[in-house]
Amino acid sequence: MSDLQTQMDLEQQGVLFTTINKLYNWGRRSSVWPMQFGLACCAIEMIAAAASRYDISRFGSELFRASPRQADVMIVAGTVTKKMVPQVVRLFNQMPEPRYVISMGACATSGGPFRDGYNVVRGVDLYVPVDVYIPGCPPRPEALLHSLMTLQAQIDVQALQQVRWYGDDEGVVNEFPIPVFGAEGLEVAGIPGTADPVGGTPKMPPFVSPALGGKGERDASIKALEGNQPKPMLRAGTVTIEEVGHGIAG
Amino acid sequence: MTLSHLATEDVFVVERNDADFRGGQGMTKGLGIVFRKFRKALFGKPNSDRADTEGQFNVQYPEERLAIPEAYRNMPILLYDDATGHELCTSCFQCERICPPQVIHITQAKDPATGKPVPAAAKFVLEYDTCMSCGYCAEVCPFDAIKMDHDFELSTANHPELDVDYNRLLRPVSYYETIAPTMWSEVKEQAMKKLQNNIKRRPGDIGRDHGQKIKGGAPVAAAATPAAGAAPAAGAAKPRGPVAAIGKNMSEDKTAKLLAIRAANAAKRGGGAADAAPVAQAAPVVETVADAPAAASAAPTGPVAAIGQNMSEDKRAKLEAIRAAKRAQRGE
Amino acid sequence: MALLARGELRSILQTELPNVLDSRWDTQATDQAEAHGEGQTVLLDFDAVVKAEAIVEVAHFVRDKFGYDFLSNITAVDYLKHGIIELVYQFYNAAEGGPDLRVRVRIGRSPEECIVPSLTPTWPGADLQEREAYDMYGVVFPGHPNLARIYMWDEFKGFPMRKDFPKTGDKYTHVTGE
Amino acid sequence: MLKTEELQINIGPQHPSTHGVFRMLVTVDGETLVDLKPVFGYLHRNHEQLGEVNTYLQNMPFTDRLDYFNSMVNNHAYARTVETLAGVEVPERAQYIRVIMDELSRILNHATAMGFMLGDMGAWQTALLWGMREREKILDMFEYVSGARMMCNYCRFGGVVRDIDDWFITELKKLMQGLPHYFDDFEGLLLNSEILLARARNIGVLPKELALAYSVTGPVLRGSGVAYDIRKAEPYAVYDRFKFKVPVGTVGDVYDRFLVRIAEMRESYKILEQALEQLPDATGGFINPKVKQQSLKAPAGEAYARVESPKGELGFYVVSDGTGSAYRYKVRAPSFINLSALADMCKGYTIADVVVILGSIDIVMGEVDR
Amino acid sequence: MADALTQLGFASWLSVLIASIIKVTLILVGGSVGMMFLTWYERRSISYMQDRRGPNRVGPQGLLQPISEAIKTMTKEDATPRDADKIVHFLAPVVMLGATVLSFAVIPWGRMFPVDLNAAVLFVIATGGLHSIGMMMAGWGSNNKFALLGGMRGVAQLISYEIPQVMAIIPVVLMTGSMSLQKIVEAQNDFAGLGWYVFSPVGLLGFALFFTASLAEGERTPFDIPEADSEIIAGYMTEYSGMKFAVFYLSNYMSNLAVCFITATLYLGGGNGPGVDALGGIAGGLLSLIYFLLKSFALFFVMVLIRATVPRLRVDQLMSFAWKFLLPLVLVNILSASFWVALLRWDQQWPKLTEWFGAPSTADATNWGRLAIAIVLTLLINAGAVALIMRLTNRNVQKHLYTTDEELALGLS
Repeated sequence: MSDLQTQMDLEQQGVLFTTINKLYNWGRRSSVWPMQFGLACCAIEMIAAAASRYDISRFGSELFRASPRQADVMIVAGTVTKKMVPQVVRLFNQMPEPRYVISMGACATSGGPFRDGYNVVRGVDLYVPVDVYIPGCPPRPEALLHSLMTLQAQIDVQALQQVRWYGDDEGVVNEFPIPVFGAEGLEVAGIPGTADPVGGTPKMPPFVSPALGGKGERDASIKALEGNQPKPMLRAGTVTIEEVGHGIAG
Repeated sequence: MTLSHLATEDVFVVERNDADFRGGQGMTKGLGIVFRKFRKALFGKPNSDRADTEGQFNVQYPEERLAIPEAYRNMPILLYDDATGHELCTSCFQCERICPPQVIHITQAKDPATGKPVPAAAKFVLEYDTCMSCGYCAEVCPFDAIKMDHDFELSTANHPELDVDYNRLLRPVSYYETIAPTMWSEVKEQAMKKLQNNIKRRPGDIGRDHGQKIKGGAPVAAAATPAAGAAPAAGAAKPRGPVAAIGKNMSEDKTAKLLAIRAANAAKRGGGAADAAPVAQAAPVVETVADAPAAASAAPTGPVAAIGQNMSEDKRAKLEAIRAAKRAQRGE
Repeated sequence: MALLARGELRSILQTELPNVLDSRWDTQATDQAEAHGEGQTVLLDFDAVVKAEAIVEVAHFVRDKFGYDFLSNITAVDYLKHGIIELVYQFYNAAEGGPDLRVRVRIGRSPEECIVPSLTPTWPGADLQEREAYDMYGVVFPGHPNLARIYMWDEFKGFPMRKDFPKTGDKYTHVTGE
Repeated sequence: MLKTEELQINIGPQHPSTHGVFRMLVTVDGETLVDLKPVFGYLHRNHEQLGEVNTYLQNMPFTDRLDYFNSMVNNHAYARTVETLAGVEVPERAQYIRVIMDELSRILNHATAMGFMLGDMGAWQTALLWGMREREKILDMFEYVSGARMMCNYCRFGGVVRDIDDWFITELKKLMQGLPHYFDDFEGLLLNSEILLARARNIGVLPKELALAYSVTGPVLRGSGVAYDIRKAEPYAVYDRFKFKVPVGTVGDVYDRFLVRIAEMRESYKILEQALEQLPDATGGFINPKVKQQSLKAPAGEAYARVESPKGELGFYVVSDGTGSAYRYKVRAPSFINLSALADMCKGYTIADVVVILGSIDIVMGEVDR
Repeated sequence: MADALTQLGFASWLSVLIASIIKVTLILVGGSVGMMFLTWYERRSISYMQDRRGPNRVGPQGLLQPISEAIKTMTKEDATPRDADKIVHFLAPVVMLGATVLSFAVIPWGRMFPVDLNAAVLFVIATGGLHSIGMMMAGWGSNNKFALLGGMRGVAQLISYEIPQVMAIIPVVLMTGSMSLQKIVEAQNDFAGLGWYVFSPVGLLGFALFFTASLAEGERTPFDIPEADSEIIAGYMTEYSGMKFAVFYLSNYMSNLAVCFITATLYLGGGNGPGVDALGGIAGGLLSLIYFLLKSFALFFVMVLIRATVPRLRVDQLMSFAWKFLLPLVLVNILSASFWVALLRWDQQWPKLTEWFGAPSTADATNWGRLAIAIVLTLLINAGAVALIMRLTNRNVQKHLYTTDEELALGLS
């Protein structure tokens, strides 16, 4: 990190500890192995970032691990659908600490252009905490490399005695609830009712980013944007599903 | 089967060579080709032309960059006039209406005296986290107020930061002129004429107040991230290396100019601490960084160093000051 | 084996297989009246509308008689205002090329009426498309080997592509106040 | 005979070689596959529903995200459908530009698709990265004309959004100087490699009659020996003005599909050469100026237009009720329907073959699940 | 080394102990540093084959990349699946690494031999065989279908390829007359250090067969079936994370290194080369070490080249390749090796012949005639065998291809 940061650390901890800390951070920042996990369009740009021209391997990150057990960062590259999100959470739960999540592109960050759809999750951070968000649809491969550097910068400022995976901190969440398919949408443990109804707003706020000090808690302060007009989705008639019935599926 | 819609000469059967004797010659040929590629990539000249199919193709991103074509569209930005500080946007809602994912949210400004709407936007929020970069907003804007930016280094840890408000959307016209000179020159006259007309209908500071805020140095907490990062990183962005030449190249002085503007913006938005130092130094830094080989390894910390969300406000300011001083030293 | 012009099939069917045409949609006049008027839901009829139970017969007929052996596309359309769901089958003549041949089936929206025999036994390519129509529109295809939801999960209730499916579509953003 | 027990294995949705989030429920006896059930929907993002809400123009960028390798082709097909529906004339130059973009897309798609297939076979990325290299060079040019690498959003109703200029044509000519070398290298790398032959020959056989019954299109159909190419069967744009051949296979196995794709790249090259030669000058314009893009209203009616996308027949079925947006918007996605033949192609082969067969179909989940 | 220490005045037991400790440390350090370099070397060279650069930012030219990875994996959380067999799961990487490190005990570094075992060749093969136990343990202990599949595949592959591998060594043992690696290296020191076995027809075929079988033993492409990413995730390593995974990784690359070292020793003359004997002493030893490393890394480069080029085989093809292709050739090679030995070393076998023709020796440069006969004879046998086997393989493929007899006849004409 910067000289100033180093200076401050030195004064606080003494030289030896700082050296170990630096070594620890250096080791992690220089070999961030992503999980081989592509969802949609952004995955192609992720592959492009690993291909010849951008070559993520220069940063030591070309070892795309197919098994979550060996991966350090989950690059959520693409639209997370409601059908897919249990797998995403499960995969994230299977990753050993220290683990990071990069939310690549608009879809992973907020549902993107598809966010109004009935099968799309409005941001993967509703289910797993995200360290770095990349806007763009899809982001350029360079933007992914930039996000990797952002992640490296986050790793740089971590201190060995403060990281969440070594302490016995009470508030730290390691297992994130895996949503369950319901008749009307996704149900999440700890959230009453259908947490993420089909064709509606999720009834839970997103997780706080670990980079901002989040330990697996949801950000209660977030609310809907003022003056935001809903797009009229119901175009013909006002008959509700109950009136017509859905006897065939039931 | 008869293929009456196709003439026989229009069809050919691919050659399978099933009966050929296979004794490892195919594999050996493949190994030979891979070895040739290896040799060319290691010792040959790097890829410099679109006709090349071998040679090093890699562009070392933070230090070397591909030139970005003018038409490139990443995220929308709003323009304001350098001279008067007036924003070009008149809140005509065209972009809000066309936007496919509906990420633009505009509130029209009202004359405080009469309560009548004024051709200026009071609030302008753009959700960068949902924007699909289709470029329709820039396409439909009759006032050329909204344009597509080329800056893609927007990754952040702070999700709310991606709902970008007016202050952070504004860029001077000169900035856009630098990134897309031809496209701006096509519309410049007409846009400026329309702006003059609109200014007449804007009482007081309306349509300019966002620019004022910037000049006042109101701390926009997260704004430093992309912009301050852009300064040192872009410092090394002198498009060097033959691969960079593949795209339509930006000239060097243009790049320098672009850097200067970006740095200036960063300084403005970053608050008082950094003030003029990086602005003044930005242009010389280009030469220094690009020339000194040692700087190449220093550069990746550039965009990275700007993040530090955990740092307090004053600490960041201090850091900024130290960096500015260092840069000044290097520049001399 | 010849290519059929648009609308030709209807007259051929009238003579060759008189029982398969759906009598409710026999007259051209009503259809044209429905088709106009801005903002109205449409009900278009250029080609033959056949009875649901006759679709397999007609499909075989056009295949064997005219060489339309390539079932390219099955589209379900929900005409909420008229209370019907229309299935459009598009056939191509693989040997001769040319434009498609459309055969339509119109059925009611209620679970009792929303039934069309499956073409999957003859055209296995219809498999996924029929499952899609079942998942999104609730059309049941008797004879389909594996009629299950294709996109949504099995526990899900309702047919999301029907026009009356509630889609609130309100925004949810991360702006923390002003 | 020993009594063996069948084992059920889930391949996907997160699996390195399912090309996205495709899931296969595989029943195996030892390593031999007994049954395969594809499971979809992991990338179902309501494309068709959004298409009924969006206006015609708004929907254009959404089509980019269907088959995200070939956004140019998707745009073309969609624009053609709406043009048919609204009766819009397209200037000749625009038609040629669209053809050029389509054929460039075809080359980049086949180059990467074959790379992915070989990657699934275990060739460590080399063929893929060489393909990606050509793709990058083509994407540079797409980016120059359209403003984006992947999501081009290039077509408009009655033309294209920006004309191609001298820079583009010079670079295209340069690119085309290099392409034959790439084809040769790619063929030399693996076409006759004994291991590839062992892995690809007689694997995943789809006979001609079955291919037709399964409604597969594109290289999969042609690999099975049916010479059906929409560019010939129902010529659109200006394809009737070019001389090119339709490659077909004989056996219908993975190797045939592989060969057909390579041959198609070479045919695309020929079309590009002719298109550049015949390209009309800019006087005719590149877009029909009479079309109101933003407020386009199609008369009530329906239209289906299809193009030969690199993966097969890509068609859009649009029903209009006379308003500014479609009443029903359906995508006939080639890789979705090609997938219905997967189970039949895989039965009797081993798990290792399944990933190769899947790779040889060349699917894109954005299009399969929509 | 122990002798030198005794001369310095240490008690004999102490000097043996110290010498052993030093050797063990050197082996461990040398092995791991070699492995780290190997990963870097592989990643960089494969990058250049794909027109990119590879890791070049961590340390000078990315050389510190493996070290940073070691730090990261060692500090990463070690996850054990809930339903795993904990003990087996834990022991599997230990067995793997143990086996690999053991094999390093007898591997010469140039002309420096840690331990000169007189059955060193057998020892190496035996420790290689231990890998299959580790794999099976990992596959079983993880309680994961993919891991189990990977483990099973790995065991099947290792066991079947050990046979051609062992039998490919027999010609070398025959030609040398000893199983000691040191003797084998010494025997290849003729012709100014260039009398490598690979230059003889027997050795050439043996080299090719041994190298191919070793690729399978080291799970390298085209035989990387136990960890085939695109089929069974990470094979038997699927459920391993952190340090245990690092140990697997380490042992994999160390065994690859061992394979290269052994191949260089057996067929490429080990540390022999022009000028080694002339220099002698420490300088000669260093030169031999350099020669040896160059040869080994050149072999590894070939491995990387193969990895970058060819797809992997299927399991059944892998097996039939081992049993129907490698094994017959290996047997033929043993046959021609015995001809070779009979022609060049009959003094030991048939004293009567020695009386008639005099004592032959490969070192004896005057015996060109006998050498020529031996070369021609073995070349004919080997080339004929290779041609025949290939012909048969092609025939098999075509039989498989064409269903009807007419088509088969067509294909064969």
